[in-house]
Formats: sequence, structure tokens, C-alpha cells
Amino acid sequence: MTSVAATAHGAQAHHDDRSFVRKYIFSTDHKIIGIQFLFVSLFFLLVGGLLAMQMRWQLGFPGKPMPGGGVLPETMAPGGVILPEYYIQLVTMHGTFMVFFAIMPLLVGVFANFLIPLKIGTHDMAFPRINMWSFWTFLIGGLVMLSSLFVPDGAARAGWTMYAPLSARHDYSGASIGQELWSVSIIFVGLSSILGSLNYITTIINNRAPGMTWFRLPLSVWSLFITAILGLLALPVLSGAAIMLLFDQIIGTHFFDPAAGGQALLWQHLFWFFGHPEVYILILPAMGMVSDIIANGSRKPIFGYHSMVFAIVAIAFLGWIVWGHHMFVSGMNPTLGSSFMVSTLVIAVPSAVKTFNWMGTMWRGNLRFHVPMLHAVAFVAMFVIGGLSGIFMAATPVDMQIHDTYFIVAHLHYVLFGGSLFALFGAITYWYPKMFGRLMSEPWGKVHFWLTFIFYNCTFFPMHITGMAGEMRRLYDPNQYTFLQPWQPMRVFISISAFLLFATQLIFFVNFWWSLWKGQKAPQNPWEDNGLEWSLPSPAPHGNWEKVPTVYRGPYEFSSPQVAEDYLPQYKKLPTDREPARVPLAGH
Amino acid sequence: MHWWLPLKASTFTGPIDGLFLAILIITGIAFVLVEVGLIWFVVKYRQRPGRKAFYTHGNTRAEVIWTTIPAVTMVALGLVSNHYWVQIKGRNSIPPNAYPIGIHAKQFEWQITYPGADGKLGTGDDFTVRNQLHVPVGRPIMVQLSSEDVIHSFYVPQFRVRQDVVPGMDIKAWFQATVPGTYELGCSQLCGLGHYRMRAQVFVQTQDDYDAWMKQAAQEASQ
Amino acid sequence: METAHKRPNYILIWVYLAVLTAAELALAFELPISRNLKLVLLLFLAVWKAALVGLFFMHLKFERWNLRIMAIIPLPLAVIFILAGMSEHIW
Amino acid sequence: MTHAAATVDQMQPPYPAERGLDVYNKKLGMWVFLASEVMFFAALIGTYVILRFGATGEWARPGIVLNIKITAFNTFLLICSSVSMVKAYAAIQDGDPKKMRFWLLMTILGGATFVGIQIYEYMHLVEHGFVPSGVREGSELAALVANGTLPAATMGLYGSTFFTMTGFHGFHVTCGVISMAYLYFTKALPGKYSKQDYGGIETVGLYWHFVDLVWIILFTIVYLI
Repeated sequence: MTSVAATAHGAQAHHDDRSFVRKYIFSTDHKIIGIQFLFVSLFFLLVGGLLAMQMRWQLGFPGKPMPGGGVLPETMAPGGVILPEYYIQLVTMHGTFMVFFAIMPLLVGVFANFLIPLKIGTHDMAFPRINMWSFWTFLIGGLVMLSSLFVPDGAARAGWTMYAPLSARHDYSGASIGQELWSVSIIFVGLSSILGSLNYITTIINNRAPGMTWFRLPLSVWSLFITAILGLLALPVLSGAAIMLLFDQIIGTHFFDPAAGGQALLWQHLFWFFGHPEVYILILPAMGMVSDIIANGSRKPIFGYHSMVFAIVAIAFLGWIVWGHHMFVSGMNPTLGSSFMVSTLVIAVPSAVKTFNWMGTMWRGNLRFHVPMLHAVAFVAMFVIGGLSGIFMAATPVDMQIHDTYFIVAHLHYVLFGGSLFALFGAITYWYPKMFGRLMSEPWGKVHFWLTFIFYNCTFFPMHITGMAGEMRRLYDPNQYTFLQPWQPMRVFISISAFLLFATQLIFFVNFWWSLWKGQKAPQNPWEDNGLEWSLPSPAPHGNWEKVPTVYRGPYEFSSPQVAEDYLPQYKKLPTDREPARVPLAGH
Repeated sequence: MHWWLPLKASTFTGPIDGLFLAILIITGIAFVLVEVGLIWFVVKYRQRPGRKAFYTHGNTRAEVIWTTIPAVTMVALGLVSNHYWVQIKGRNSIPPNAYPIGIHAKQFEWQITYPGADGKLGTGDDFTVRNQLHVPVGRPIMVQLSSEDVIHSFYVPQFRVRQDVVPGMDIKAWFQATVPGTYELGCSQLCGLGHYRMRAQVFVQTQDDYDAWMKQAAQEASQ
Repeated sequence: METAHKRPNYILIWVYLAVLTAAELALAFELPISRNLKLVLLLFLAVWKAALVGLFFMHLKFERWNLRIMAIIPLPLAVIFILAGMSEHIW
Repeated sequence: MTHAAATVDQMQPPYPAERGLDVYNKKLGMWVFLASEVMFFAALIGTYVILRFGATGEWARPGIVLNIKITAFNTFLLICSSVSMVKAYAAIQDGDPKKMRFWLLMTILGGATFVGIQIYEYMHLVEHGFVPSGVREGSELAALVANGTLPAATMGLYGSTFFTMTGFHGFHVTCGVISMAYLYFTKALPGKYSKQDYGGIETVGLYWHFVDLVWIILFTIVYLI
């Protein structure tokens, strides 16, 4: 950007003459875009939850009319009783909304946008307008997917993995517009993620504040950086696959149509080549933010910072060569199965390293249990179960028994709900003051945490057991099989726990909205943390700093012998610190 | 209620259940280590006034230990799993004397073709039965899986056998039943609105019961 | 300011590309050699032309290593995907 | 002094930052974007390679369905427009906006002609019965399929893969032409580019060379093999 534009940018930080529309709707401020992502993806999280409740009703009380089911159209749930075709729409849409429109935008859309410029000390993203477009393409994708719920013959119904040829031909699935809208919406999500990722990567590489060297970056920024690279390289493959699926659905091409030479397995290869980096996109930011919160809560530097960074990088690289473990029994070449098994088992090692490092951080710490710390510790506890249950599937012979059963459903919910969503509850509470200038209620936060923790485990742990018994996934009514009938009481128990879990989220919902206006006013550094963002007033002003801060040390100097207090912010200059050498500066 | 893996009714249950138990023990130890460690740390290192955390940036020796132990365990697990995987699913894992049965999956039913008296598929005396899989006990059975429309999945929990049936591909899987009885064959890959009721009955019979049934079923089919 | 690097002779690269394209055409249609050899040669020519464009027109030859690595990272991923997809059919 | 250092000096950011990649943001952003484009085309071309490698029947021989002469000229045209792009970049680097404008215009015309020829070729192919779903009944190509010069089994794949890959490449070329035209009228003509600040030209140049590079690979594996 020419120097003329730059001074204007500097001036902008002083006074704000932008109109309401430019300031809040079509805003190019990374913080406002982060908050826009937050509101939209929390809404989609609610939609995903509602779909899950309907599924749990059908599984817990098959054939009985669902309370409130009258609102559903007769073709889907006559008299409130859910029909099979509606049930597989619920399965598909629950997975799609949660993965693409709730967890991924909450982790990457919200926290990459909000945290990266603040934590590395810069005014805004490298390309503010592209960043704005990333949100709006995401919103268009979300609205297209939401509209596909209301089209006449119903939404897509081939599972969130959309296996061809069931997804490619409407005479097999029974839905035409719904399936096509799914593909169109996924193309928008892909485009939105690519625009976002290229922004985060350029900003982190070129716009770090003086003194913020690579190994002084907080682990949340490291994980968001590696996640951006995964997103950048994985989402185009999904968009390409969705385009080919859309052409199969509309123009009649034969990519995945075996009758005319296409290959059904090709879709699975394309989808899971994107799919596995995707599930690391869904967990790495959570790991990074949990590392920040645990270090803060333990008042102790993170244990083994460098090995944590190398673990994130290792997970990212290995993430590209493991996708075949989703296809062990899909008819894929068995020799490929062996190679994917080895790479999958190797990827368990960096996760183990991270878990032990979190525990090392808490060891001999001075643990302070604010709500984010509760969620972070619960993340470690639950993610361990999710990670360990993953090893059962990596062993190929055992996978033959538990593939596509509820054991897999339990595994994915332990890493996605127990992992990412617990980390998100913690992260939202942790950075809420910097976003809105007010604190969320601490007691209500604790009530919500404990109830969620209990009902969450009651809902998802029994799924391991019914999965071991062989209960297949996506069954409208498992009682058709005599060997599954004895597990109906367990399914009722799971459904009731799920309803209670959903009800508990009301507490978070109210706490979130009530604290926006009525919450206790937030001081500048409520958690006494070292990050650069806490050098700004709450809520952080437009353009962040007038003069970019200078960084003198790493992000985790808690209980440092150099100072009396038990935290030492990165931006605080001690007499012994020397100014970082100002090297010729990269782009702006 | 049978809290463990389903009834053991095929030769696969030995390796698969054994491996399942081994992994459960390994992960169980890791689970207890981590969870008890977490609870102990949460209680022992609670914040107390005037106390300052131990200022350390890590310990490479500890890092090396908890990197190599999981790595070694995983490699061992990988070798054992691969050994059984090649036996169960490998390219030439199907025993030569396996008894062929053709299974054609279509949206929401299984059409099972029996080789008839000559024991060979594709000969004149084959006959097809819907949703009924009769299998002689104690002999390796080779199922030739084909699908007419979408991806289904051949899954009998008691035999620990699962193999996706992909349209456009002829996939062979094998198993050997050991315990006579009636079980159920389910479809474990979402194949449309009738996925949940795509169920067939599996009868494991002694050899002569099987021959008797086959003779009788062949006549019925020929009328 | 002296030019940062000896600027490549763009016209020469242009001639190279034109000649290589002509060679590809001749190879594909006139030369009566076996299909597999033709396949390998054609692919080699295509990669050579692509490298010419990448190195000289996109200045990768004169960039620092970390930008070159960033430009090359996606290629092995693409190759992994294609090889895995193809190995399905070496049943 | 490397090429990178040269570009860093002349685009001084207004505020101090830690040393990044010594590549100014726009150029780094374009290279990162091109990495995602490589993966996008890897998915499309990968699908073509896998489908063709796994196809049971024989694949249509080169030259029967597709017109090689026009496409060869088209390839040559895109290479020329790549060269004219680089000459425009060299011109502005030497501080000669007039020469840069001329070569940028040449590049835009070259790109537009390429898209025009490709659209003409598509219409011609559809006329002869070659459509994304394979071969239209009752067309000339259907007769060729009937008498066996074209393999019936793989024509469906042939149509699907050809139109998807070359169609999306054409879409990318069109986007390139539009963005170059936009830069030409809003930045080049008003003389906004100078020896000190020519980021926009180099960035759009990188995109254009990438699009040319993808076509070079596509031309060989789709038309000649």
C-alpha cells in the first residue's frame, strides 16, 4: 500500500468517522468480523443442537409423536412422528451444520480473526477487505444450507460425508434440490475458508510486532497459523469435489456414477483427503487456546513450549497421509489400508506429547480455577478419552468390528464436543471481556460447566458400549435388529441425558446475552495474562494500537523470578530488557 | 444385557477380540494415568495465598520419555494389527477351498445366490433367495459382494466381519462360522431411507442340515 | 539502482517454450513410438515447460528459499493423493 | 542483493514490524493463494488421472474428438501473453509506465482472445455432440462411437473430465483478464504505478503465469496423451 494510504490508516485509529454500516455491517475491522462470525456460528450451533434433539427423540422413543413435532410438515413427520427419510436428513444436517457452520467458524472464523492481529501486535489483517468477504461468503453458504432445510422434497440425506452414488443421484436419495443446495453451500464455505486462511498466513508471517519472533508467538497463534495452512490446502479439494458432485447432480456428468465408468470410491478419497486435515482444523485451534488458558490458570510457563510447537507441526504434516483410515473396509486396496494404519498410529504420538505437556504445565502450578480454566482442564480430560478411543479404530482388524458403529459416534463426539466445544466455552468466556468490555457471570459459568460436564458424559460415554455391541450408525430404528433390542433402555438413557445437556446450554445462552449489557465491567487485564491483547482497553478499540507495541519476552512468563507478581506481560519493558533490533521491515 | 462385544461365532473373533482387549488395557492404563494425574494435580496444586508456581520451561528428559513410550507402543500395535489384517483382508487371504456365495445388495434388501449342488457359482444350478443367508458351519465361506445402486455394507456382528459393497466393484470377503445358530446380517453404510430395515437372517447349520435345506430350497426356487 | 539480478532473457524463454510445444505436437502425432514412451516424454516436456514458466517468469529462481518452499509445498500433497487414488486399481 | 531485497526496500511499510519473509504482503498473499489453487486443480486433474487410469475400457485417442490445431495455437497464444506480462513487469521495474501500459494491454488482448477461442471450441464441440455427459445421441460423434472409432465405455468420463477441467481453467483465465483490465483502467492509465510501487503488476503477473502454467500441463495431459 502506498505510504499515502498508510498515514490515513494511522489517522483512522484516532477518530472514527465511519458510518454505522461501514463500522458494524460491512466492517473491515478484524475484531468486528470475529464477533460477526461469533453470533452467526452460535446461531448455527443452536440449529445443529435442535436437529440433534430430534434425532435423540426418535432413537429414544421410536415412533412416538415428538413434542412440538406438529410444526414439522406432514411429509416429514406426520402427526409429529418422525419418518425414516426425515431422520436421515436430520443425521446429515446435524453433521453438516455442526462441522462446517458451528465448530469450524467458531474456532477459525471467530478466534483467528479476533486473536491473531491482537496477539501478534498489528493494526489489522494484511487484507482487511478480503477478510470481510470471507465472512460474507460464509454467511451466504450458511443461508443456502439453512434454506435447503425448507425446500419441498427436503434437505440432503447422504450423511455429512455425502458418499456417492447415494448423494449423486436423486432417484437413489429421493432429494434433488436439497442435495444440490448442499453442494453449492459447501463451495461457498470452501471459498470463505480459503480467503480467510490466506489472510491469516500473510498477517502472521509479515505483520508481527517488533520483538515478536517465531518462538515468542503464543501457542494459540501457532495453532491458528498451522490451521490456516491446513485450511488453505484442504478446502480447495473439498470445493473441487463439491463442484464435481454438483455437476453429477445437475449436468449428468459421470465422475462418481459407476454405471458409466465413474468410481464411487473416488468421492471417498477426495472427501477424506480433505476430511482428515479438516478434523485437525477442528481441534488444533482448541489445543492452542487451551494451552494459553492452562498456562494462565496454572500461573506457570507452558511445559515444553518448543515440543508443543513441533507437535502441532507434526500433526499438520501427518494429517495429510492418514485419510485412508476412514476407508479401511470401504473396498479400498488392503495394502493401502496397512500404510494408512501405520501413519494413523504414528499421529497418536504428537497428541500424547501435547496431553502430557498440559499435565506438565499444571504440575507444581498455582492452579486458579476460573471458568475458562475449568473448561480447559475438562478439555484435557475429555480429549484424552477421544484420542485413546481413536487407537481402537486405527488397529485395522478392530476397525472391522467398530467401523460405522456408535463407537465411532462416541469417539467423534469426545473429540469434537468434549474437545473443541469445551475449549470454545472456555475461550469465549476468556476473551469475552476483550470483545465486549464486560465479564460473563462467574457463578453461572460454573453451574453451566458442571451440568454440561455431567450430562455430556452421560450422553456420550454409553455410546462406546452400544457401539461395541454392534449398533450401526444412522439407523432410524435400531430395534429392527433383535441383537440391538436389549440396548433400548441405554438409548432412552442417552436421549434423556441429551435433552438435559441441551437444556443446560440455556444457561450459557442467557449468561452470554445477559452479560452483553448487564455483565460486570471488565478491567483491562481481568485474567492477569501476558498476551499483547491485554495491553489494550476492553473492548479493544478500532485499529488496536496507535503505535505498535514492542515485545520483550515469550508469552508464558508466569511466576517469573524477575518480578514480584506472578505474571510478566510480553509488552512490559524491564530495565534489563534491550530493544529488539529493527530489521528492514516486510510488507504492511 | 451382554456388556461386551457380541457373541463369538467366527474364527475372526479370536484375533479381533484379543486385539480389542489388548488395546483396551493399553488405553486403560493411559486413561487412568492421565485422569488420576489430573485430579491429583487439581487437588494438590490448588492456589494457596503466598505460594508461587515452580518456574520451569520444561524438561527434555520427560519429553523424550513420553514421546518414545507411546511411539514404541504404537509401532508394536501396528505390527500386530497388520499381521491379522493381512490374514483377514489381505489380497490372497481367502482360503482356496472357500465355499462361494454371491450376495447382491440393492436398496433395502439382500439377494443371496447359492452355488447349488455343484458348489460353483455361475453354473446352471445356482438359485437366489431373498434376505436369507444359510451358511455351513466350520467351513471358510467366500462372499462375492456386488451392489446394484448405492454403497451398502455387509456386516454380521457375531462374525466380526464387515465389508462395504461398492457398485461397480466386485469385492470378495471371507469368514468361517464356528457356532451354529441364527444371527442377523445388517447394512452398516447409509444407503437411503430404508437403510435401517435392510436386514437379513443368517442361519449357521451343520453340513447335512445345510445340504438338506439347499436341496429343498433349490426345488422351491426352480418352480 | 543496478538490477537486483541478471534479468532473464524473456525472449529466449519464449523461444524455448514455442520449440518445446512444437516438439510435443510432433511427438504426439508424427512419431510412431510406443504409447508408454510417448506418455513419459510428453509428461517430461510438460514439466520442463512448466518449470521454465515457474522459474523465469514467476522469478522463483531469484527468490529466497522460504518462498520457493511455500510455492512447492502443495505438489507432494497432490502427488500423494493421485498415487493413492491410482493404487486402487493395482488390485 | 536478491530480487526479494530489491522489492522490500522500495515498499516501506509505515510502522515497524518483525522481519517476515522479506516479501511484501500483496505478493506473499498471491503466492499463498496460488498454493490453494494448486490444490484445487490437483483435485480436478487428480480425478481425471485416477478415472482414466482406472477406466476399464480404452480411452478415446487424442485428436479424434478435440481439435488439436486450434488448441495448439491457443497454447502458443497464452505463452505469448505470459511473455508480454513479464515484459510489462520488466518495463515498470525499469520505471517506464508507457511501455508497461502497452505490454499490459497486449496481455489483456491475448488473454481475451484465448477465452474467445476456447468458447468457440466449446460451441463447436457441443455442435458435434460432445457434451459434459458424454456423447449426445444422433450426433456425428454418436456415429463414431457406433462404428467403434470412439470407445463407448469411457466417453461419459471423457466428456465430464474434459469440460470440468478446461471449463474451470477458462473461468480462471477470464477472472485474470477482468482483473488485469480493472488494474489497467483504474491504476495503470492514471499512472499510479511507478518504479517505487508496482506491487499490483507483479501480483497479477504471478496469477497470470500460474494460469498459463496450469494450461501448459492441461494441454499436454488432455489433448496430447
